[in-house]
Amino acid sequence: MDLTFDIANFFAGMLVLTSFMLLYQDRIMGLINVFTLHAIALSLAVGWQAWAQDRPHLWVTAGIAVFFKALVIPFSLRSIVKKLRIHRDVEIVGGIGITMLVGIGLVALSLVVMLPATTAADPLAREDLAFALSVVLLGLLMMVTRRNAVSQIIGFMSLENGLILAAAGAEGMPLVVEISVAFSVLIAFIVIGVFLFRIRERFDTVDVGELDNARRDRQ
Amino acid sequence: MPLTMALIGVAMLLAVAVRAALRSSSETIVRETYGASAAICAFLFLCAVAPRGADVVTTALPLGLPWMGAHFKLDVLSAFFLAVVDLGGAAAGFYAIGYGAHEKDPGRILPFFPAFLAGMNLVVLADDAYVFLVSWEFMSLTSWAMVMSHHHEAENRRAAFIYLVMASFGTLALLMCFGLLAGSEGGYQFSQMRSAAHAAWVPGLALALALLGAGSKAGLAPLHIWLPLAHPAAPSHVSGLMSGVMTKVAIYGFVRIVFDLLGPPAYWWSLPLLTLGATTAVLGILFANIETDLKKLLAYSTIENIGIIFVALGLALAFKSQNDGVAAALAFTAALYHVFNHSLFKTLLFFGAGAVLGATGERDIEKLGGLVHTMPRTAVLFLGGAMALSALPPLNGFVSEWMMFQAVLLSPSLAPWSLKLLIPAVGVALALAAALCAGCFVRAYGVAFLGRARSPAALAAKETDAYSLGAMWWLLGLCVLAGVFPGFFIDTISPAARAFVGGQMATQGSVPWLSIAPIAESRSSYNGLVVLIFMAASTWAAIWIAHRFGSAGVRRGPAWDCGFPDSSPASQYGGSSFAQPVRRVFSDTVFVAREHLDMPLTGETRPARFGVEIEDRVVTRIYDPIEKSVVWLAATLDKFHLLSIQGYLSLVFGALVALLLGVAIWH
Amino acid sequence: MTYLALAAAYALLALPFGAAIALAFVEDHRQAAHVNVAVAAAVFACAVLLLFVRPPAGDFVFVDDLNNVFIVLSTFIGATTAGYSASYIQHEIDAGKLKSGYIRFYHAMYQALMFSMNLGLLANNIGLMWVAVELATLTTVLMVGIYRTPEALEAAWKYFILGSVGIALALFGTILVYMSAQPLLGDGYEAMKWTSLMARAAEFSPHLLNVAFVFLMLGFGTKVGLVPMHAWLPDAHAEGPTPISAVLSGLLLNVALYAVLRYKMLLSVNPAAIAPGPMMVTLGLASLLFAGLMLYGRKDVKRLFAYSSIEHMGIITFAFGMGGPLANFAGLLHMAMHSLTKSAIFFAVGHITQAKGTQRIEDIRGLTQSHPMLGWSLVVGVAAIAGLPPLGVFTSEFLVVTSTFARQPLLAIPLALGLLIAFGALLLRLTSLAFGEATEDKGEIEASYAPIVIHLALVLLAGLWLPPQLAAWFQNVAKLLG
Amino acid sequence: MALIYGLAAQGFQMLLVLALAPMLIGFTRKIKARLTRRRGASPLQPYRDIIRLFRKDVVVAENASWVFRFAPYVIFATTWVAAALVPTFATGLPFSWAADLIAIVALLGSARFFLALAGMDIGTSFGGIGSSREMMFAALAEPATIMIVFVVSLTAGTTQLSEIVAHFVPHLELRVSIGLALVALLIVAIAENGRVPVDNPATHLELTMVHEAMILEYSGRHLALIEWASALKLLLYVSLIICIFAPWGVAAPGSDAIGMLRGVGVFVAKLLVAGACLAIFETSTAKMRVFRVPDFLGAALMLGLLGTLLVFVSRSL
Repeated sequence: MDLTFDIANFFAGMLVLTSFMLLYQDRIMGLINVFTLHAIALSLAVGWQAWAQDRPHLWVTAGIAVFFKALVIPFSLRSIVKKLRIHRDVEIVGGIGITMLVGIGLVALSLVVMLPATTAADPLAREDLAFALSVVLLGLLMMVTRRNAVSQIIGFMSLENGLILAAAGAEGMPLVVEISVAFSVLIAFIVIGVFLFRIRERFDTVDVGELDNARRDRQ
Repeated sequence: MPLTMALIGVAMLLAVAVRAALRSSSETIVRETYGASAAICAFLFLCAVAPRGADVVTTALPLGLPWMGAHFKLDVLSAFFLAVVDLGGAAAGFYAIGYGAHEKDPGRILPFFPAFLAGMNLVVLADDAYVFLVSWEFMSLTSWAMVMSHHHEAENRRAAFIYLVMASFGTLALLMCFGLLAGSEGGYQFSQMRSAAHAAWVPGLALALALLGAGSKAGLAPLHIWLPLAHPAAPSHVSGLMSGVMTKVAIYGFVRIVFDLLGPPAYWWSLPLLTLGATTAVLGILFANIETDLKKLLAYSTIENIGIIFVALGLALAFKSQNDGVAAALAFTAALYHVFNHSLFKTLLFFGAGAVLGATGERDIEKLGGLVHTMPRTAVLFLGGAMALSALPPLNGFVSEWMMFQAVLLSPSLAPWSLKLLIPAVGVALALAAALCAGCFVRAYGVAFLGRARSPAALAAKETDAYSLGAMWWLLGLCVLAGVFPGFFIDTISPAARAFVGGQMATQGSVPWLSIAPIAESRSSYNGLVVLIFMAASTWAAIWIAHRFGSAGVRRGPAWDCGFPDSSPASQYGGSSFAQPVRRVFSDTVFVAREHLDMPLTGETRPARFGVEIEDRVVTRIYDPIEKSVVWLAATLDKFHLLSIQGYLSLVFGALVALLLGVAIWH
Repeated sequence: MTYLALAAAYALLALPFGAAIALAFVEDHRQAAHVNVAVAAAVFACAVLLLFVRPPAGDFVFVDDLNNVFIVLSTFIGATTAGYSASYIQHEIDAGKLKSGYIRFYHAMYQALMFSMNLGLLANNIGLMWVAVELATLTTVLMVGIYRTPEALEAAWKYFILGSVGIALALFGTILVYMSAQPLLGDGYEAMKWTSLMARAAEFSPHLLNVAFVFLMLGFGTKVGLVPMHAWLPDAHAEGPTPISAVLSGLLLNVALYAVLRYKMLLSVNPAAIAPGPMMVTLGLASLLFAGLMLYGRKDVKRLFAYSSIEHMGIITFAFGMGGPLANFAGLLHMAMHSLTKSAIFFAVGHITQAKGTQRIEDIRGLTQSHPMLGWSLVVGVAAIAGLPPLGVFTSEFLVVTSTFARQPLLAIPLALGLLIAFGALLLRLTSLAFGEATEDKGEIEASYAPIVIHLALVLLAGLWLPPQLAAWFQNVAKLLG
Repeated sequence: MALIYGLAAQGFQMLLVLALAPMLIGFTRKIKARLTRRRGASPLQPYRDIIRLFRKDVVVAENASWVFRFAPYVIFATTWVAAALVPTFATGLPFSWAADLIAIVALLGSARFFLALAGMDIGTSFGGIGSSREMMFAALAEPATIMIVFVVSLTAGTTQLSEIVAHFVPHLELRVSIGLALVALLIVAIAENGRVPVDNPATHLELTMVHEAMILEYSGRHLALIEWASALKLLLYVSLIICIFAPWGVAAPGSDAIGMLRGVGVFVAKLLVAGACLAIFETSTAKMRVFRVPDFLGAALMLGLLGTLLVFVSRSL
């Protein structure tokens, strides 16, 4: 039991760590690679949960994570980047140092919020949940601080990963939710893709700032 | 039974409104609508004066809030105001049969006119907060539509805008007031509010809110600014109703809340009423004195009279708080009597102004003059109204002011020192307002109707139609009656006084020779009839003597021109020149009047120029800052409309972190 | 009897679902429009049927007084809007703004939206409800972008990003609720059923519920359009086709609000949990004041009324946050009235923009002169939305303000202030839109007045007389909401 | 019988004031002339003027309307009625309760109203100047008058002149408030009757005149009535001052003819004294600029207000 707890803890921690790496990364290709790592970490965590809780359907979730998030999405993102000739480095609002500090603050916050909240839940869930929350917050932070569509999408994905971690941690949560997560990720990806292409037709770059300039004096 | 009849009458008014909206194309619709409105109002007036079996009649309809229903009530107070409303309504409808022909686009007036009347009637009949406020705001909405009827002039649009914003401000204040009285359980019926036990601070706050709410509708300073804008913008029969009647409905609301629902008063309640009332009276009449737009002038004088009424109500409150029933009854009766009188002559005057507007197309008195020759009947009627308004005996305006002075004379008996010091000053304000009012109407009448025509339009004016004249004659006749037989009217009002201030004046019917003596004959008495006869007799005597013993010959000759032959009409004393002394004496106190005189040196050929600009301190010091701050805030927040997506996301992010922190701290 | 009820309940889902698939293949847009109207009407009929017969709560679908209110309302507006969109779309095609392929897509999506909203309202499972709300979001995203103009795409993009963040937050909240329920109700669906959750909520871990409510409030609040998550709403309303603006304001916001209310009930059952009221009151007031001030700077007529939707959602959230029988009743009534009025306004505005060929407020003047019917119905609609009697919105505002001032005078003052500010802005714009010299028309329209008139007539009726049954029903729901 | 007797007395008073008014004017002028080392016309000159004017035809400006021609009669009548209501030689006359002090002020107000209208009717600038200044002065004089009324009637406990006299005859003790009221009333009387220093009844210099400017266009019987009315007004104010502040020797209600006659004698004597005082005052001061008059009247208003406050407060002590 103790060991399982430690290992689950370790995987979740790894996920948080990779989130920080995402925050740190300022090259698009690098970003995509780190995200692959993130997805793998997620699948490991979920897999471990599946083994520990002995709930086979979690294996499915882990598989989905590996397949979609670690293979399909990074691949297609790379192709988008190539196709649209997005300049390769990512402009970060406020610089890396500050974002890292804010990120640490967020992790602290999620621990403060979650640990007392989950005294009732079994220890395996506790840490997981706290880490999941911090992954979610870090993903949101990334979406806020990146001024480039692809990196925003990645931020959003990492946020979803946090959700899956939480869902996996939730004992006996029916399959409905995982499917829906995957489902939403899928939709998200498709729609974003559609939009990127649409936008490509009209803009030279997918920098969201350009999108905002589409606004003339329309109010 | 009368209540049921009244409600049926209101329903009929609404039906007329709907019909007018549906058949706006037909030619006869104008006459039909106004005629029907007038008839129904007359019917409602009968319902008001009809003897009620019980003193108070109530009924409830399954409308409004479902668990409560709509409650209606006809007691002495609502009966009195119902009579006032429908007297004015009938006159306005009758007047409009003729005047309505001037309307270019009657479809924008017709449906709203009966609806407006219905709204005012319902306010007076309402017996729960919901019905009251619905009809109150409905009244504002319909009148707004009619103010908007001449929507091509930008100033009318602005006037309508300001009007409705102020109106809904008042409604919100009343909403809070009633919410306070109803309590968290929502006892919205007036009966529940009366019986409810309130915390000590509740009545004071409710009084303040009632002052804001009813005051903004009645035109109490500094909430009066919409009135001189909106009243002139509407067609004249509507202006007459708004100024003469709607403001009275506001007074009704105030009386209903403060004298009825709030329970026994504390003496200090009267302080804000007295101060605000006196300020309003003087402020209003001063602006009327420098105004050159005839209808605006009338609107300002309405503000003055509202102030006077509030002063009387304040006195009544003060006396009531000291349990001096008779004095309170005197003040209260004076207030209601002035309400009645003002509704008569202010409507009459607006009708007169409307007749002038219809005949000349001018509202600016500087472009009028000599109308006494071209519109003789209107001139007589307007003069009558002006005399009544200037409180000249033996007309009705004087009687109510006389009663107010009597009430002031009783006030030394009041114990609180603040009142002892305040009331004399208020008395001065009343007298000042009365005197300025006379000056104001000498100016208005003298410039608009006397002298020589200042514009071709005024020269070519034709007498107005028979319906309008009929309505005005009817109103003037009532003014004379109310002035000559005041005792009768006072006796009809005094039950209301008994019911609401717990005292009653001596029955005036029993005083010999139709005279009135509020307290005792040895103390003060007035007899309009004798004064009238006295004046008529001596006038006749003077005429007779002069013609009998002196020469009766009359020769026409040119006026003394001081050596400048055939001077142009422009050389007459105009409105602004007449106002010059008032401007000089009172400027820099309430308004700032800047006069620029550009006098050419000798030998220069350019003409001399003179201009006056008036700054209304109330507007520049109170309303402009508010407007500016709202605009500034809106402009500042507009940045949030154009953020980048990151911006928006960071807002969400911030909100999330903040709430999580909140929860963390709450743990 | 119960079979009939079940049939009705499932028809609410099956009919739109099937129609969505079918409409994807209907070539002729006229036929499509007719099918659309027919199905929507049938769905409304089923919803009305549910008023009389009620199915037993199933594992996935249940009907109680609360969601019944929402179902009837949304199916009704869905039907009228379908009727309106027929004439609107016709004009768009004649004007060459939309190609027929997109029309097919449009109709299919319309029904898909109906399906997802009904699902969200009927769902007895918090996961299912979440799925449904997100589905509704995604369909509307696609519809907002349908014009393919840069503005439309940008609006859809913004809507999508903010929406999916909302999705994520809501999901996290849902998971937390499940986790708080799981120790008591055991694994599996039982711990996600509303009916069982409500039964045991008192014993859940309050801390988890608190954190969960934060996420749910923000997640679903994004769909409600509460400040500061509102940013998607004005653009989505302004750039999409007008029927969709009407549906967004009239329905989608309500569905999201419904979710918030459910969770609020859950928390208010639990004594140890944080009171959800203050959070809702704060967000509501923020939305009211912010949107009220934003109304002044608007130049685009559809954005104007979109911000007014934010304002009113703020009022409604405020009312439910205050709680108590009166305020809850007022909140429900205000929600119904706002949906009817706002959709009516958007109907009118849609035709107006088609007639004038612009959405800029400066270029639209004197409507009561040039288009009396549209102009005056706009006047009535704005009067209603601004809370003037005898129209229904006044009734609810009356109840909100009075009951609030009696309980929390200090909260009532910003409320009244916000109402006044918004009132001023709306009246200012209305004055310039409906009065003054009329501007010339760009296009001929044959407008469909029926939906506008029906909605406004209902609003007027509600202001004058509420059917006792309806009132009793609302009061019952108000009790449920606590 | 008593009623007839009373009515007779009332009628006698009306005739009396009518008869005495020009005499007061003439007497005052005579004294003034004497004081300025002139012989001056006889005190009966005003009667002669009035009769002469009555005999002449009326010349009316082309533009004049019925208001212009009707005004003199109304002015005369109202002033006459007002003057007839002030107790002169006897109190408690039958009509004395028909109108109290406030009503008398208002009657004078309506006379002024018509005079100002008549000034506006011709459509020249003089009339306008006169009317606007007259109304301006009145706007300050009337509140002052009302304040004086307050002081008096609060001290006497009534606004009924007969009662006031009846109250003051036994106990008119020297009170500050009464003194203030007296001064204020004197100022108001001077202003209202257009005497020096407010206005010069003898001048016809356009820019300075007020009362004369309004009646510039009048002639013949109209002018006669107006002159007579202004004489009545002066008499009214004088007898008002007398009956409030020197109420002695007034015939009590229900006294016989002898008492009445004694009252008349006393009244005439008082009038002569008052006229003399007025003449002395007028010769000893110079006319002030028009726009200093408001300050002059404002002083009266303040005095009146002060007096009223004193009364209010003293009541409570």
